[in-house]
Amino acid sequence: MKKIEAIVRKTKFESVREALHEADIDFLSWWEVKGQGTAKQGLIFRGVAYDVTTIDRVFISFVVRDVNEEKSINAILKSAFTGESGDGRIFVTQIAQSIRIRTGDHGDESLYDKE
Amino acid sequence: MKKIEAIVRKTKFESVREALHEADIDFLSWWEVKGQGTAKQGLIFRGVAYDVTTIDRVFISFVVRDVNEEKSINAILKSAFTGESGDGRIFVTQIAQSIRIRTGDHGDESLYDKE
Amino acid sequence: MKKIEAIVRKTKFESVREALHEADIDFLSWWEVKGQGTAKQGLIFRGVAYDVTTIDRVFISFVVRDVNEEKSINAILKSAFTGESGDGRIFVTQIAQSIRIRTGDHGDESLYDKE
Amino acid sequence: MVKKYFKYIGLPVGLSMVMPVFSYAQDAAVAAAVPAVAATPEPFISAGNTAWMIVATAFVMLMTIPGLALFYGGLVRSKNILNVLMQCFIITAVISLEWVAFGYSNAFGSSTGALAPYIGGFDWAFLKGISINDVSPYYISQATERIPHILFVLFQCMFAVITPALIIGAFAERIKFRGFLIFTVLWAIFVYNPIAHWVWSADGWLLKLGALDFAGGTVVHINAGIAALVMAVMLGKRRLPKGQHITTPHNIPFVVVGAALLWFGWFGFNAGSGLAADGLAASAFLVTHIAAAAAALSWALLDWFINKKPTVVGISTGAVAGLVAITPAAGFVDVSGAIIIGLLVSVFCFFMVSVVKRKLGYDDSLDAFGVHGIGGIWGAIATGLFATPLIQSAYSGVFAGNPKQLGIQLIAIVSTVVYSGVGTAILFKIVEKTLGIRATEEEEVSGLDITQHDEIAYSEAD
Amino acid sequence: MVKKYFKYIGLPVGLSMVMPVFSYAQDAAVAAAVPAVAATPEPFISAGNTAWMIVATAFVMLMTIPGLALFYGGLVRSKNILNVLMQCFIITAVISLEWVAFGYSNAFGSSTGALAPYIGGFDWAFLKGISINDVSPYYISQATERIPHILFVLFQCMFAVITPALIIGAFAERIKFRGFLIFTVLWAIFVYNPIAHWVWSADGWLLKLGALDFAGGTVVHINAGIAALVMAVMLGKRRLPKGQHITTPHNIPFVVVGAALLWFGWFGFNAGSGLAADGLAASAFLVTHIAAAAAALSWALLDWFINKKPTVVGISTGAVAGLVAITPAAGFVDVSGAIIIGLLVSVFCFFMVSVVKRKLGYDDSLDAFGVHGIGGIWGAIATGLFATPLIQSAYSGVFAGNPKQLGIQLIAIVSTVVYSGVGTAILFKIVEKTLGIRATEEEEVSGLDITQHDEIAYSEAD
Amino acid sequence: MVKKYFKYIGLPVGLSMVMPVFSYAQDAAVAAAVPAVAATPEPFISAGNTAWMIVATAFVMLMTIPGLALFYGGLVRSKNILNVLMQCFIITAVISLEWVAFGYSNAFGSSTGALAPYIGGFDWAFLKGISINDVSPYYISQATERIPHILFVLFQCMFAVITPALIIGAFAERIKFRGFLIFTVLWAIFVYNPIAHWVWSADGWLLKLGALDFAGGTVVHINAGIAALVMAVMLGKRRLPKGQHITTPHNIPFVVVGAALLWFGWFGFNAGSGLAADGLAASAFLVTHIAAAAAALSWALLDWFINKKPTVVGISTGAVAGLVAITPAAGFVDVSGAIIIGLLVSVFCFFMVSVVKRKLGYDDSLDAFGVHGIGGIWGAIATGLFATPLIQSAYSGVFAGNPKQLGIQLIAIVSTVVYSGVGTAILFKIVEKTLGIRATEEEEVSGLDITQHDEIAYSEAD
Ligand SMILES: Nc1ncnc2c1ncn2[C@@H]1O[C@H](COP(=O)(O)OP(=O)(O)O)[C@@H](O)[C@H]1O
Ligand SMILES: Nc1ncnc2c1ncn2[C@@H]1O[C@H](COP(=O)(O)OP(=O)(O)O)[C@@H](O)[C@H]1O
Ligand SMILES: Nc1ncnc2c1ncn2[C@@H]1O[C@H](COP(=O)(O)OP(=O)(O)O)[C@@H](O)[C@H]1O
Repeated sequence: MKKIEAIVRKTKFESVREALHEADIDFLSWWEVKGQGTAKQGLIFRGVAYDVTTIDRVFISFVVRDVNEEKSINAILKSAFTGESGDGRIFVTQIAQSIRIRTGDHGDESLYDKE
Repeated sequence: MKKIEAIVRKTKFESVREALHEADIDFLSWWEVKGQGTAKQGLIFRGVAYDVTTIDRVFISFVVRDVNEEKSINAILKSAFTGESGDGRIFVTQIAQSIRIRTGDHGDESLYDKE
Repeated sequence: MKKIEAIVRKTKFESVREALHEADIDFLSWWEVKGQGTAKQGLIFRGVAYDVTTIDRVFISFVVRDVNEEKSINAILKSAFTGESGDGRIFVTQIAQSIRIRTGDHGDESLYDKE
Repeated sequence: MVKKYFKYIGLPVGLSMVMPVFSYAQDAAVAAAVPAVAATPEPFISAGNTAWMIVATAFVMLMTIPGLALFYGGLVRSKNILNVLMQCFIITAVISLEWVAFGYSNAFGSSTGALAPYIGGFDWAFLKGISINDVSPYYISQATERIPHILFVLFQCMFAVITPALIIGAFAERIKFRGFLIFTVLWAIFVYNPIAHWVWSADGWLLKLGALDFAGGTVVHINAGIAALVMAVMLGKRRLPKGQHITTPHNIPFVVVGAALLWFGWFGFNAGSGLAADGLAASAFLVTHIAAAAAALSWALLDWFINKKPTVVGISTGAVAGLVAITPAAGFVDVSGAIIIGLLVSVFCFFMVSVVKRKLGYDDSLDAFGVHGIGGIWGAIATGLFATPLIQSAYSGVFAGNPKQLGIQLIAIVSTVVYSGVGTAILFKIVEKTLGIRATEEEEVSGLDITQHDEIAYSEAD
Repeated sequence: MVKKYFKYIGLPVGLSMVMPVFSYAQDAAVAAAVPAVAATPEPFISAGNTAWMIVATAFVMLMTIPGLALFYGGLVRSKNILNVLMQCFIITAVISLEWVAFGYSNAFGSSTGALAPYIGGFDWAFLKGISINDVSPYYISQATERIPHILFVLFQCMFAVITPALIIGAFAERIKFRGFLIFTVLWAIFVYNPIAHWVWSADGWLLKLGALDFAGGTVVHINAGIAALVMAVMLGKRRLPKGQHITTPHNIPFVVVGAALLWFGWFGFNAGSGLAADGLAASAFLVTHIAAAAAALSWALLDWFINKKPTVVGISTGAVAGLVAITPAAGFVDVSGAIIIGLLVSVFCFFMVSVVKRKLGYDDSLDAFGVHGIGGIWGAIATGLFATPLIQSAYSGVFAGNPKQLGIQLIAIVSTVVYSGVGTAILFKIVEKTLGIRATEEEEVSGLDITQHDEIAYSEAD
Repeated sequence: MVKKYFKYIGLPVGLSMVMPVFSYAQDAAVAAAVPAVAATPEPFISAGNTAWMIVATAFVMLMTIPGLALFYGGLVRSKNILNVLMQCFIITAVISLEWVAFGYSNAFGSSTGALAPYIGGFDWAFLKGISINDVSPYYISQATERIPHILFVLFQCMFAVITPALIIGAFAERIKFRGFLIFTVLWAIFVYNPIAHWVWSADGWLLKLGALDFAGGTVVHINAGIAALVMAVMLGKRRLPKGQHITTPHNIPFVVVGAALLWFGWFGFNAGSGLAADGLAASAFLVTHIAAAAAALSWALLDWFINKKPTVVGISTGAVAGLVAITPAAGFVDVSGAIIIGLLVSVFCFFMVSVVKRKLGYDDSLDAFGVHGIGGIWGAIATGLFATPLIQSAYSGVFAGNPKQLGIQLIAIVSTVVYSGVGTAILFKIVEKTLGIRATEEEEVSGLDITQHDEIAYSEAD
């Protein structure tokens, strides 16, 4: 089982979600984070245009069976891409255990709907 | 050392916290996330009842010594359970290192109060 | 590649960020979390002073090449330290894969600017 | 208001009774201030007084929505704010309709027979027989330059609206919406309207007794405060996480905005209660502002001395407490009275909400009793102490040599406390047994916004 | 207002024409209410009426900022709130300038020749020739006790401001700021000013026809509502995530505060439209409040019966719908009319926004048409139904035995719908072809706050 | 106001001096406007004027809480908003008490001897000898139809409250609460009261000199603006993350609501400064609105041309700048003057806050000096340029052929700048040396909310 974490543009979140859905990945969690990288955001305050390096991002986190790792990554790569600085990162981590609270299922079983 | 991450209902957070406390797990971090899974949330807007698949969840994250892994999981399983769709998941990851900033303690030592 | 996660005081975040910058760590993500540990926060409400155990913290998360692990940790340890209860924790996890969305770079290459 | 009542029957088209009929009666001490019938010039609608009273009426509405709604809404947890806003909003709608339907007639109209001192009849139901150019039968200092009767109806409507809204503070975060709504309507009809009749109507027994309540110390604040206490006790405590009895306000800026709008609106409440734009209104305005200022400062200093830090919620609460306390006294005391009333009310309320409430263990979530009940009682007593003939020559308190007034004030307080307390308890039981009123644990934990209204206050979804 | 017009030319220094000139003309049914010229005493500025009208004017401004700004701003997604606030704010600035520059003169001034019934001239451009102590040529119930002419200018200014601001609700979340601004200014000049002239100016053809619109049912609400519909259709739908057609309001407390401030400000809008502080103002005030209350309750009950839960956005929307519907009727109907108007308007609007809109498939983001268009049309019809001579003796509707009035109202409605619809469509096309008006996908997805204004509404950065 | 002063000593019970005493004196140019004593009819309390002035007073209070509180509170970072709200709230409380205690007497009362032109005495301390039906000794255009004296006291109270509150913008986010509070009280007593006396009291030397300041350009805005500059410089910069000198506002919708409430309240501030509901009030109202609109638009356009995008904080700031600039001129200029004043003030303020401030390197956190200081100075000069006898016949500026007026305005500006600057610096030093005034690094970094008040503005805890 792999945990896939992707940090993407806020404006790309909906298309990533859709791409994952098309790749049959329907279980996810995400939240807003601040990110610092190569991108900058221009703002104006009382006549002064200034740049901030802190940019709102969406952090998407989901755990998939190993078999789904690649297609998940590809879905994100395609849907989150703009080519402009600030597209974000994908990180993959090995997961030791996964449990579905409602059913008590462990491991791979916990990661898809059996019905 | 294991990192235990649980995604639970907002309404179950306080009882999870209490259950963990009873299991002597008193160090935690958590935050609000959005989740998508099998559950739906009904809302009403100007005469139209509609469902959203995006639901507010609490993401709980804490690192424990290996010895505490099982009882932590059990505490969560019991306290977060309702049996309705949307109870959430628990994920466990192997942690390579842990350090307590105030004391500089490393590893297992950093995860409990020596006093 | 290592993921370094640090939970620090809100008031120390800016100095951590600066210390990391001095250690050439310029790519990060962070968000606000609630934390429970040994520290307490005093509040007043209508004549009653009370303590809450839930304290706002900043959760910093970034992935570095193995070579940068130590200096990152040291930067955080120095800049987040006050000696008072509540300084927080650093956790290190092994990362299986890292991809930069804009360039498609994998692994270590995705973690620094080649230019 | 101790309202002077000149029963001027208007001349609606098709109505045959065209002679103004004078039916005023009050006890001797008060009667002195009433001009002899013969000498009274025909009253007319004064543009100046009407201008002020339209605005005062609008100000009082602002107190409920968004004033009180934000004040209370900011104090609750974010999962319950919409429920509080909804309660304030629907009270504004429902009670306004009840008021024109029959509430005004019950409260300010006359009835015959033994009930006359206790409740009005239905003569003015749906404002029957009141035409738009009729002058108000009620007035205080301006016998001739009056306002339209319908404007008086609407001004009083806003008081009828805010009073049940104040009670929300006691049962916030744990009441079913349906039960709340039915309870509130019943309460307005069976508790508010009678007490308003006692104290303010021409026939009211407390008015005739000489009880002083310029803008609603008994009718509004003691009444709502006692109902709040009864509700808090009967409904039981909120189900909070183990060991917790305080919740942290979810949005203190809203609390401040709400308090500021209450302060602002209260100028209409108090300075409008003279029903004219004159020296008395200016005086009521002045003492209202000064009492609020004194009480705000007083609470901030108590916070500072006792808990080491002055707090924003504290100073806001203090201001509201000061406004509550000056309410009955606003047309009777001068600046020095206002300062004393203001400085002391915070001491009483602070002590109540920080020490006594905890000792007694009831859960008055947002201190509706602690602020409005206690503040209102202190205000009613203080009116009996500090009323000075320099403001309205007919009315004096203990320190102006009229100790009898304090006794009268106590009668007014006790009768309001008893009637409101008993009435609220009975209505609570009726609603509890029929529709149910306490929220379930699941509703409370999930929050009333999502469970009662299928809405989320703050949403980030796309 | 059906304004009585007494063309009093002021006496600015250096102007030789010093005699008041009476140039009033209206159809027979209305003329009855006008006092004979000979008997008219010299009008003067009444302090009481002026006091109320200054305040009423301020109240109407409050409706746009922050009232409508918060109402709409709370309903959009958080990435677009600043854009909505900015639109409301800049409309307040730009239209106010346009109004004193020539808008007032176009709308309320006279012109000669064939155009006179349709649009005014430039005599009062930059308020030329209006000195500060001139009395207003326009009045309703108080022929003698008037207000300053410049105060009437400013009161009407606030109506000119809020009307285009209402349209924002239709195109929210998907319009370029530049295109919006130019469109709005053109619309104010070419659509609002003429219609205001038709209905309210002394020479207006709809006024002469006898159309009743006390405070802006046709001029403000139908007009803005139809423009909203046209904009929603022509601009196309928002680009929402696949399958989604509803967005969740990002801050419902803001919606409630906005609705409450609209309610409050509407007292100035409606009760101020009598231009005096008298019985008529009090009556307009009363029916405004009661209609809003009835409509709020009505919507809450519809929610409750149809979707099982009463909602906060629902009750707020209902209140606004009630205020819209009572607007044209406020000076003509009594309490019972107000209750019926209020109860029914929510039924119509509820049905429109929850069923019809979806069926027809246009994207009126915040229901500017669904509430203001539908509510305004119902109000204009209802005025023709329920107008009663008990309020203003010269005006009656169907149920008071004057069926002709309904026909006149329908003419007013249809002509407003046609003119506003066609005018809006033409202006839209002009702006679209020249500057562009629809936001790009990137702008829409990123949000208009950051793309149009380089600002973020809520920021946690240090 | 250039207030006409008719010293009417009231008739409190037990006071033997019963004859009205006329003690008015002004230089020749002004005296012309004063009616001869003999011909003056007995002044009385006008309901219409009183109605308006009660409301105007309430409006001015609304400017401080919640208007300014939200405007400033939205601009700071979220860790400091409560501190700003608390500062505004406690100023309202403390200064109101100071004002009735002796502030009013010092500012508007008389003293004898050499100090008379500079500061009043204590005759009116605790409003001694002012009974509720006394007419105000101060009036502008309505010599006979006056308002109650106590209402004038309260109207002025609100000015005394908002002036120190404006300074908050300069030292926001880095001041200890205790030091702030003591400084503010001292400043009100030793800086505000004297300057108010100079400019507005019957005996004031600047009034006698003929300085024109209708509603507080010098007394309020220049005064607060200069104090702001001195505080910003002496307190030093905020400790921001390295390389940063701008902080991003945490809640721009609050900024907009605050600006809108300031705009609304300013109608009371300026149109109320004529102390009557008449043509002059309407004129002040009109020019206030138009100047604000012009300045708002002007700032938006500057933003647009210079930084490519019009911003919400920008247009809000522009509106406030316009209101500041028109303040001294509101009773003296016409619409064209207002438009010019408004269009230009944004140019000056924009340049100041975006270029000069940065160059000079002081940290005026929220631009209290940049907007109120600069805007106030421009307004005072503009009054000397654009005052026209069409508004008040006795007063003309340069363009109406009275170049002398500009000189007088400059004297008023310079003396205010010097006195306020020096006074502020002295008081700062006194407080710094005794109690301490600059927040520690730990306090600043943690935020003033938690460190000064033990409270958190927005909390999600259960
Ligand atoms: N090594 C990293 N660890 C954690 N987050 C990162 C890392 N690198 C980038 N990010 C996140 O990704 C976002 C985009 O990165 P950025 O460097 O601006 O884009 P790009 O890769 O297109 O140059 C950052 O704002 C940050 O949130
Ligand atoms: N594979 C996953 N990865 C990350 N988060 C998940 C995953 N599966 C579920 N979740 C989280 O758990 C929540 C509850 O899951 P859901 O499928 O609705 O419940 P249930 O397991 O009871 O059917 C989701 O809203 C989501 O936040
Ligand atoms: N084992 C843990 N897992 C996750 N978060 C932790 C853990 N221990 C501490 N934290 C986080 O670190 C914060 C500070 O910890 P605390 O115990 O209060 O400080 P200290 O180590 O100085 O005693 C906590 O509020 C919590 O957010």
